[in-house]
Amino acid sequence: MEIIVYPRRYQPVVGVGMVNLGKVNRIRASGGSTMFKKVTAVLLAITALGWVGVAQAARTDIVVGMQLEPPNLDPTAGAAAAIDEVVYANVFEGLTRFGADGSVKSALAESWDISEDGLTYTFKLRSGVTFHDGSAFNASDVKFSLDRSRADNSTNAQKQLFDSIDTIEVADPETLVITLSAPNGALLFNLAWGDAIVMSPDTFDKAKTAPIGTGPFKFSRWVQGDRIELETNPDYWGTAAKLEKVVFKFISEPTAAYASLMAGDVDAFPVYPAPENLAQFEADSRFNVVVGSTEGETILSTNNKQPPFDNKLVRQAVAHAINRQEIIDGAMFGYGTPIGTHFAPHNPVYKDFTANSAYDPEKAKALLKEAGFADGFETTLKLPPPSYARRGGEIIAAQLRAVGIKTQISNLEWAQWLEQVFRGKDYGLTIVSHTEPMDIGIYAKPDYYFQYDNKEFQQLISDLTLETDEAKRAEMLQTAQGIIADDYVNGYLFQLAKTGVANAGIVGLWENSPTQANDMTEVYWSK
Amino acid sequence: MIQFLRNRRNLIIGALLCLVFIAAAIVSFFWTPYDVTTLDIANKLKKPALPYLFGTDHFGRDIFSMIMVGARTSIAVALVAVTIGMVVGVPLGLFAAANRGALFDELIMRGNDLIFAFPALLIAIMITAVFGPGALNAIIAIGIFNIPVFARLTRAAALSLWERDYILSARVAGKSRLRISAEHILPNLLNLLIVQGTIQFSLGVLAEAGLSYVGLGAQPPTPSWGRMLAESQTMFSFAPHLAIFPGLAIVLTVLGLNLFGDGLRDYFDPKLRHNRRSEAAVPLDELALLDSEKGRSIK
Amino acid sequence: MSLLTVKDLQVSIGGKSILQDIDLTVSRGRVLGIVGESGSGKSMTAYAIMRLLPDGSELSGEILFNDTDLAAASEEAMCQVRGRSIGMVFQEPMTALNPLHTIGDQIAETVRIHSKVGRAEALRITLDTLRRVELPPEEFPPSRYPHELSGGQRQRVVIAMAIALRPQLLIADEPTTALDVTTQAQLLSLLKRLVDTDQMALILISHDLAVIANTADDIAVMRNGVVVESGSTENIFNHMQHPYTVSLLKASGHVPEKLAAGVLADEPLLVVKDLVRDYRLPRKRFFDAVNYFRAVDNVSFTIKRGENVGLVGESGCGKSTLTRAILGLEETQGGTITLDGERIVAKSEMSLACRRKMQVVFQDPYGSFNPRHSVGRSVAEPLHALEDRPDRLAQQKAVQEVLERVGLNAADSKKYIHEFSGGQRQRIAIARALIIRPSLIILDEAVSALDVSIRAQILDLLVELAASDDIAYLFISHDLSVVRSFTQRLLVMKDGRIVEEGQTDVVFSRPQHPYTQSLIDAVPVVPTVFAQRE
Amino acid sequence: MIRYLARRLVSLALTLLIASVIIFLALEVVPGDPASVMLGVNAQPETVQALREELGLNVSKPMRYFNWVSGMLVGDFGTSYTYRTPISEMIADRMVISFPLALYALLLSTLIAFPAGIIAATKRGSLSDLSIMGMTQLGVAIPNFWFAMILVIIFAINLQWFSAGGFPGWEAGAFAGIKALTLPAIALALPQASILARVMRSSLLDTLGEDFIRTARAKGLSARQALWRHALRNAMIPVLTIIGLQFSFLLAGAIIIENIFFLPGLGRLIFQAITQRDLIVVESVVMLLVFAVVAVTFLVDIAYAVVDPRLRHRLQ
Repeated sequence: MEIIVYPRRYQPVVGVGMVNLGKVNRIRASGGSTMFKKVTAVLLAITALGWVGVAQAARTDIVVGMQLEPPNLDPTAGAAAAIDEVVYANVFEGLTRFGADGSVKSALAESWDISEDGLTYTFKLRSGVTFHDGSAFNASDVKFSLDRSRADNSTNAQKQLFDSIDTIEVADPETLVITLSAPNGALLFNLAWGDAIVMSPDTFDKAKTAPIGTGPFKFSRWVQGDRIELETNPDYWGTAAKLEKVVFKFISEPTAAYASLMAGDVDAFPVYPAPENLAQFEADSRFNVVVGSTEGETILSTNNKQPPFDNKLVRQAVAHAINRQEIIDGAMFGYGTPIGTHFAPHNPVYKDFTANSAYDPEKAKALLKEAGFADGFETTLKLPPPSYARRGGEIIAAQLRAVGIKTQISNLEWAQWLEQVFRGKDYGLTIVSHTEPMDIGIYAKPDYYFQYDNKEFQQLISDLTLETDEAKRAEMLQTAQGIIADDYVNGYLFQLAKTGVANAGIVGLWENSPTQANDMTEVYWSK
Repeated sequence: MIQFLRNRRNLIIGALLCLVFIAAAIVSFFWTPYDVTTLDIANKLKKPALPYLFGTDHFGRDIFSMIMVGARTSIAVALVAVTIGMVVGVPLGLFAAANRGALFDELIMRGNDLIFAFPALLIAIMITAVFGPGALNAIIAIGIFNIPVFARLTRAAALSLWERDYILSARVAGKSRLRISAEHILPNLLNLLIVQGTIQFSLGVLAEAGLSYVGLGAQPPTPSWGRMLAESQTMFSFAPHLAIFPGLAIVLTVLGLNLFGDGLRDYFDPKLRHNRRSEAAVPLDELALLDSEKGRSIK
Repeated sequence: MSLLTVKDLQVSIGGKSILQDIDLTVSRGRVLGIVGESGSGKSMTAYAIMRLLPDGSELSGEILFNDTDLAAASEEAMCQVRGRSIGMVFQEPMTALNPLHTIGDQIAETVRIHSKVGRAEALRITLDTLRRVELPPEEFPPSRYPHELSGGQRQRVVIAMAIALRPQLLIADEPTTALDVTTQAQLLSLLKRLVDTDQMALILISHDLAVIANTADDIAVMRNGVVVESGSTENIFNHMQHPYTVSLLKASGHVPEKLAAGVLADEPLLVVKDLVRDYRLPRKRFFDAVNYFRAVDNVSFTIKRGENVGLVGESGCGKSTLTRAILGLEETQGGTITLDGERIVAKSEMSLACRRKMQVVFQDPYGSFNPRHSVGRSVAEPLHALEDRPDRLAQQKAVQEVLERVGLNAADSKKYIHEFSGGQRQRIAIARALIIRPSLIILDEAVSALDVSIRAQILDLLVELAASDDIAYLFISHDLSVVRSFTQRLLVMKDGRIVEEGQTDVVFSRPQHPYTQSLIDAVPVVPTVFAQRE
Repeated sequence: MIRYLARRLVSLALTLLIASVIIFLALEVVPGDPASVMLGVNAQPETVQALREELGLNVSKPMRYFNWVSGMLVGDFGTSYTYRTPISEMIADRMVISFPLALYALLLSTLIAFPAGIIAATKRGSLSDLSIMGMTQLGVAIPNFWFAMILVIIFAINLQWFSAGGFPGWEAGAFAGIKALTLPAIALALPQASILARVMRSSLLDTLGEDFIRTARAKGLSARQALWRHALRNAMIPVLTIIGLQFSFLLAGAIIIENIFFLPGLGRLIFQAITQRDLIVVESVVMLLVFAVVAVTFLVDIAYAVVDPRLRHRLQ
């Protein structure tokens, strides 16, 4: 989903990087001799053991639970969120990166200059960066990685991120120049995606199973089907990670997730799959429940070209038939923020349109009658696997039944959902959470799976891309939110909450989910 | 009388348990304490206490009502699947036995072996991957695996009947193999088939629960015991009644059917082999037949 | 002095009385024969002595064995007695041996369970015992498995197990019933020799009066759980007291009134010519040539209209295969079968006209009827072969008529087969054969499974029917005494061939083939007047 | 022997060949494209095409079948679409969990079932027979996933004697490995043990009623001696069949249990592969499981011949 906006708050913050640089040099200086390193390591280990013996030392390892296992570990070769959740910011880094608050920060690029016309970006890269295999990092690695992702035979799932790039040139080993074919304010944002990380041309082909990056953690092993282990990278250019070992353990069954936390097999589950257990974890002093925001707008996607949903009155009736709070309570056990349009509520330009589609079954019935469906109608409700969809679907089906709309529920796997709903557009209703940040632009694509075709809206979005004035952009964005709310394109349900559970002793986990990542750089045990 | 009851203990307990669930299923067509399709989120996760006899689930639905309707689903799926197995498997077995040693017989038996060689749950998953999940596909999946069970059982039992003198008499009377199969073989297999049918029925209930548990059975809002278990298991720690009641429903139904099947077997023929699973009984019979085959060819 | 004395033995199972007031005595070196029809309690008496009664049995009375009361002995004590002091041999040699153990192990087990002898000594005794039962270890090494032996050989192994420790008493429960006559004769003489050489006592249980008469020194006649008559063999036969014993003797030697030779029309009904039936044997190795086993080897014979022909031969001689071929149920590889001028060919549809001329009665009165069909339906089944199949009412009438003819009631057609006794069932089987008025009835061991008294009745019935309906019989049997009394002409079959053919009387009085001679010699005959045995 | 083995092997190979065709055809009609699944909703169509090209999905179906089968013959199952690693390696990794788990469960099942079945058969009608048979009825009726849940709650969450699941790897030591497999093995073994105990009981009862047991008693063997020396080995024949069936069932049927205990075994691999439409993995693992079933049947047949001299002619 194309990113067409570049809001103010995603301005890169460079300062932190400067401080880090000094640290990296210091560490590198002290780590000059391998002999010395080994001795230090042994001493450290002995000290650690001593501590364990004397008093409870803070743990330096963590087991992080994830529901899905990544199919591979190359973020440039797959759309699976699980890939980024393991390697993003931990193993791989790009020129820029997202911070915990969603801001774009400097990463391998220490700083950059943007030409007046906005077409030329000159990146000053950090010096003294090495890959985990010991080879030095330089600008040609960046050029190789980006060129590979935008090549004709590229298999990068987010290839559109690089669409605006015209050429990439290496000025010197520490300077990279990117020329755009048209101005694109979102470039730095785009380069922060996991799909734009930097790999070495010597090792990129191994990234799927044995990734070699520049991040604070080195990949150590992958027991397929069970876990991935990372270990700290002593040669990291920035502030070294506090943890020595990170284990990502894959537990797909929610029950097993609960059991694993309760039994102490897993220390943290950043995206805990069963909101019904959160109250228990909250009541348990051993655990912290972290509730944050995600970029996931959960919507009742509607096939706008399939009768009777091509009738706005019907869509409006559906919208009024839905009781959002009941869905949030019933499906998410209270976690989630009601939304009235396709926009994240934590975004400053978000406008609340929930009143526009307030729960009013009587009105829904009246609207149906007006549309010529006094006796209701029957349609399909195709549900992908996540519990928000499965449970939400059952509740929505009951709510729609109350106004006379019968739904035939079919639970689909993602593969079937992609095939039938997303690609085949063979559905009436479906529930899905759109987790990409700032993705209102999808409503400007008439062939997108909900098949919304509004020329006015499409014009507005293309104007928005050209507009640079922040106030005007905010206004336009709010107009856009209004248009899709008024057209009742989809049923807007709620913003997905990020509900994580972690051992109370863990500090530094991301609260929100600006991108799908488990950045372990600053995580440590407080006790 | 007491002796009679004692000897038929399995039959009676089994029949009673089955009756309870069949009655629940039938009554659910006309009446349930609460509507199982109406959600009442405000009343969710109520502990078992009146007016909700078994409590309510995470959507505020009455679990007692859901178990009643779930009985319907379970029984219907298992019954239809077993019927498919019988309707296809029994004639195949009869036909194979009537044409023993012929190519057709060989094909049927090898086909059965082939089906048996496939891991059942995986095939069910594959079937639903192709056709989508749903009660119908669960029926097909369970039904397919019932076919070889009945085909093999029928063939093995029919083969031994074909050796009987009264079959020879019928053949001397000029009756065709088809007619003999229908007139003489099938009626004498009925007891065996009913017993096996009951046991397959109970296995069907378990299989339906298992398929629904992994999300491949009846789709919501139709209640299903297996799905009730799956949906409630994360809440087991704070709302155990959500998992206990459907679990008990499955256990008691399967128990009832098994006891009933065992009781029937004892009732029909105390000497009948007590092997629980036909998969076990049949290769054995065939083993015996292999030997008798050898014996016969030399005689 | 008597070795074993049974006094007032009473046995009940589950409250039901099985044996009442049994008194028996047997001394060393003597043979006590217990004779009785099925259900008379003779086997139960043996089990009671061995204390091997089924669960839920109650036993009272005295079983004095060497002055020890076995009835009061503990199970441990009984284990010491069984196999060491009392051996037992059972009826079914095919199932009496553990199929998974070698015969040597099974014989040696008797030895080792009772005495602490070493492996070598046990083997020595085993080999010796094998020799005693006339299974030379050179030919029958102890490493053989039971399935590698014939029925008679297996029974010898069972006897070997029972006598390995030279017990004082051997109980043999119908030891020869499942065996051919020649084998039976050999085994009986073996048992007698063992009694003589070891001065062993033997209790021989049999339903066959002839067997008992020729073997036993003393006889006890049992009926319905009671000993009705007992005494020395000589006494019993010469001064029979009890009416049951008298009737038993009469039935054993029963000779049905044969048809006068003049009734026969000299017209061939069934003509079998050069008949060959081959079975393909499984190949031993993949590239071996296919081997065949010739079950019926160039058999030719003729049955004339109304004639009563016997076919005798021991098990495995091919008589069953021949029967099936005649019935059109068996493919043949050569030769022809012609019934009343029409060829019988298996697999192709035999004409209905031909079908209706031939019927069959099988041996097993229990397996001959579909238990789920009413008697009427079973009896009416052959009507299927009629071109002009009568309607329901006519069928019903025909069934009732034919039932009455075989001595049953018309009302019996509504009943089910389990409501009838073995003899009645055999009558129903005959009724089924009669209903389409066939010209030929094949009697495949039709009276072999019946008690002697019932057998006599059935034979009479058959003769009477043959006379009135002009039916020819092919009477197949392994029991020569029955064949002798029933048939006019005799075919002797061995290894798939007819080795002798002729008038029954002639064959019996002047057998030509040595095999026929050995068969006839082996048949135990009930003496009409019992002469003092030496 | 060679002839018998050769005939059996030919029929085994034929079964596998037909199975491979069925599996391939069945999976070819499964909707869903691995490339689309991998690339997600944002991917451009040409990117999906490029990936399909890279994965070899554009090769014609007969060719792909041929490549798959001919590869398998030399032990090369191909490369997973999603993991991009050789499938043979993945299977090997998963086998070291699934195989020991199945074996462990089978061992438990046998250890429970044998004594239970023997006691029930020898004390037929007694209270211990009744209670053992009652337990087995219950054991058969309890869905193993439900039982697994209860085991986790009691032994992992409340008592914390075992982990709730997961597998530390054999390099963590045999004890740790066995401990991790204990709860899943118990969950798997319970219904199997119940079935086995019932078969054991009925088979033993049948055997105890055989004539040769009577003969043995007449030789002077006590009831107990007759049981151990004569009945048990004869009763083993049907039990062997069941054990064979159970092993293949346990190997293939552990999908749900492996999910509950998040064990990285074959069942979980195949479940995952189906959802990701990694069809070549699904095909290969199903093929392997079919092979396991057929091979176990074959071995059971040979075991018969070892146990039963009447069938030894097959091997001679």
